[in-house]
Amino acid sequence: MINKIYRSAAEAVEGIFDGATIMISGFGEAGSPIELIHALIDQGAKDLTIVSNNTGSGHVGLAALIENKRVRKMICSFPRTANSTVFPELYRKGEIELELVPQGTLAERIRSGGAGIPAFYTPTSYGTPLAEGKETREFNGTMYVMEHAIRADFSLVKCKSADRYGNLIYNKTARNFGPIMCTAAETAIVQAKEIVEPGEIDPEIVVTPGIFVKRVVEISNPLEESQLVKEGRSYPW
Amino acid sequence: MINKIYRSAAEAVEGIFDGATIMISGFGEAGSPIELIHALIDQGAKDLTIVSNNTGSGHVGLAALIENKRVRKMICSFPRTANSTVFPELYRKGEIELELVPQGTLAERIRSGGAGIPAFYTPTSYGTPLAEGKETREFNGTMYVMEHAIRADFSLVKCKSADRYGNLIYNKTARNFGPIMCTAAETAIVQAKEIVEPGEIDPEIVVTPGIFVKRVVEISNPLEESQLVKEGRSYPW
Amino acid sequence: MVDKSIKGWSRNEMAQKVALDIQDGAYVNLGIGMPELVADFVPEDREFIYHTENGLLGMGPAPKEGEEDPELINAGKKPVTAIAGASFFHHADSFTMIRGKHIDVCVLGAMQVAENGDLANWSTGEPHAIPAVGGAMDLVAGVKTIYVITQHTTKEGEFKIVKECTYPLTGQKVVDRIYTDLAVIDVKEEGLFVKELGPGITFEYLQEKTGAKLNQY
Amino acid sequence: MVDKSIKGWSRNEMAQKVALDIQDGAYVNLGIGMPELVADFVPEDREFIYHTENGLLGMGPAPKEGEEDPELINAGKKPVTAIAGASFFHHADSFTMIRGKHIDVCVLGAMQVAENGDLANWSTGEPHAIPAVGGAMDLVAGVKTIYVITQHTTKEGEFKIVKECTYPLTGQKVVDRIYTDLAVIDVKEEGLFVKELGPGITFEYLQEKTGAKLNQY
Repeated sequence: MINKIYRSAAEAVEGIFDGATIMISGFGEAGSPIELIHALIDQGAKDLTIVSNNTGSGHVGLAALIENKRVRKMICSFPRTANSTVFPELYRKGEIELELVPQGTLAERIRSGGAGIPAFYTPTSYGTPLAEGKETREFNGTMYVMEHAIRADFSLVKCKSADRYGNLIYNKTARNFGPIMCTAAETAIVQAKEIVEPGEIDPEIVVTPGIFVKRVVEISNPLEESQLVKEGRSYPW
Repeated sequence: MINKIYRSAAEAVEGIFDGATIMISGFGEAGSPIELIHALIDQGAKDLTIVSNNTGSGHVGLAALIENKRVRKMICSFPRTANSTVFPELYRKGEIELELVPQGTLAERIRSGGAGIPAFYTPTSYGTPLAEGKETREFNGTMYVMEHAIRADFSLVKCKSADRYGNLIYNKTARNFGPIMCTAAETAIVQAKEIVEPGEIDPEIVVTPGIFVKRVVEISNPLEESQLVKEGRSYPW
Repeated sequence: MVDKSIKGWSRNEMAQKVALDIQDGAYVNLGIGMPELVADFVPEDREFIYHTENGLLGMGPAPKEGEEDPELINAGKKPVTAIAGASFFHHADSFTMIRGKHIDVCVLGAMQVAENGDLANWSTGEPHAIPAVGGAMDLVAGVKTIYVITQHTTKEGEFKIVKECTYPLTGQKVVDRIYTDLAVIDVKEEGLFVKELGPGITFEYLQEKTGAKLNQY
Repeated sequence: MVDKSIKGWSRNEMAQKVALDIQDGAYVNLGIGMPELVADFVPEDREFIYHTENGLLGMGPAPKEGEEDPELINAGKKPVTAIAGASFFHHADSFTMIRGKHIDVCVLGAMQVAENGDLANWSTGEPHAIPAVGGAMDLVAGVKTIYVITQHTTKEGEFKIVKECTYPLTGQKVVDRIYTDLAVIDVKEEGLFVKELGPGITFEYLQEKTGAKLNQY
């Protein structure tokens, strides 16, 4: 019987290795898999390349992973947000690398990684500093930039409901990067607010088909990042 | 008030012009918008380029459009199926053009057309006759073929439910090319089995957001292509 | 310094001008900050559908206090609501809407706009700044019509409408129209054309406050 | 002509051999025709998830008579069912599964297989044939493991396993293993290796029926 359910976040992140590339879902705190990230901090893998839209806030979740010096390089579109101090400090000190990618190009590079498309052309960033050093090409009178797919060894994703096959549905704008990150990783690891029986998620409304997911763990009461930031908490507690 | 609802299939296909490129959803009969196609036959536009996975069967729907000499060129992956005689006969006589595209490449070219991606690389068809004359390129030791986006002037699509904003959901494997074809046309025209009030389709399960759809018409009892073929019917009746 | 005796338009008036220029039924993406004000001035006989690039079409107004959902937010990471007829989708689909030219109008702020429509609004290029681009480059590359809403000059009185941008570009030749406190200016192939002057603003005064040549229709 | 006194495997036995070589939990795409038989021989302690490229993961067996739904079909356009835990999706997402190397095994028929793994299974290249490729080229380019199931020779006794394909290719160097009525043959960098001989089949007999050099492990 296919059963992708893991008993704990700690078990779900087993095998993540030093130097791995990891995609982390979320747009700000919405969709950020905070329990998986904390389990990854406990697990100890370092020298990581993280692909995520932001760099976390306060001293929990992704910001804590960075603060604990596990991250060599960030690939993201918007590394500074409200209450985001950890990344900017390390970046100014030259202690962390940044590859800045326009948000839509980031999404399409991830989607391409999952879809077996090694490269594509986009009008985004043409003529700007973010296109410097990149191939450009004209199609039908418009100039485009060639961009390469991104793939990851692991993805850490948060969703609303999952079943033992790895089928997922999400909650509102917490969906964001989750579905495409599941497709682009060798091993997609997902925390779900609830695990349900196969068939309870109508086949018509599945957002991430189980084929894209390797591990699922139920985290029924996930922490709220903004609440922890407000309380001034730091991970590890 | 935004209202994309049209009163009849005839009104919904108004303005389709001679020489237009039209995408038609469906995989065989599943998802084929037969009432819209028949309305297009009545409407009279000719010299069309049709993008569709197959070429229709019997003498109704897409096969009837072809039989009535409205189609200059087919872009498809599988032009012969059971009960498909119209296209093969015209093709052998040299009276219709064919651009044969692998099914996944067809899907990705349409998806790219809708997503503002002019071209991409795919491993599919490398080293085969379908890659002849196309640019190839190596990425990470594997060879790929460059493929261009396809866009259309119109798409004719069948779905299950729609609202006045053009939000759509589909039925089972009749979904197939519908969602991507809506994105890739200037004017996506959709026949729905039912039109519902905004909000009746849960925002979490919308498959085609209304932004991709221009016209919607309710066809509550669509004809079944296979039934018509069995009965030996021909359109126009 | 800006001459305080010169009136011009208020921020709300600027936003209202933008709203009046958007057609009924338009799909609209509003940038963070002053662009968000546009939603307060939609004429009663028009319906706009708001897109937010983090995965919602049919964004509604801010929720009542106490009804905020941290998983229902806009691109500025502020709580929002969803209208009846909204839809949620993932980021690749969201930028299909943007890059694929499905969105009709995007209203953005600016650091600089050049006379050829070049826009700079994401970075001052200072060596110690943390660069952050978000979806701005995708929006200007993909949305059909780009409206910029901005004060005509910086607080220090420096030109924001210039011959050539000195800040790093967000996109080349992308801006269609500029709404400032002093004027509405069309960006055309042939240059900048003043569509409307603010209350009490003369063409000559406007030209003085502008770092590029202005034309009259 | 095929010597009728030589026994070899039946179609069902061939399909069973394929099924035994697929791991528990595998995502599997079965081509039209003989490959479909594989689903009848899944060992009891294994669960395969079937993908059909027209937009269904978790395809179940054919429905009972009278319960067919023309909008629930497989790639061969035959009525099927969906298991609990299935999902429907559009064509671009379906081929993300294929091209993105998410599907573990594809079982396909063949017109010709070359000793280097080249596969021809979509066209005889005859001038008046209607070419039709469907998803075959995407499957062989994207699926991790490609198994071919085919009679060892054509009805006319012509070689199907050859030094070089004469028919138009479906893909280059894509086949991993060939299951015929006479043998199971691995396609390796160094050439074709006989993994198993059918009942009553000798290596010499097999070589006679094969248009490329066979190797013994």
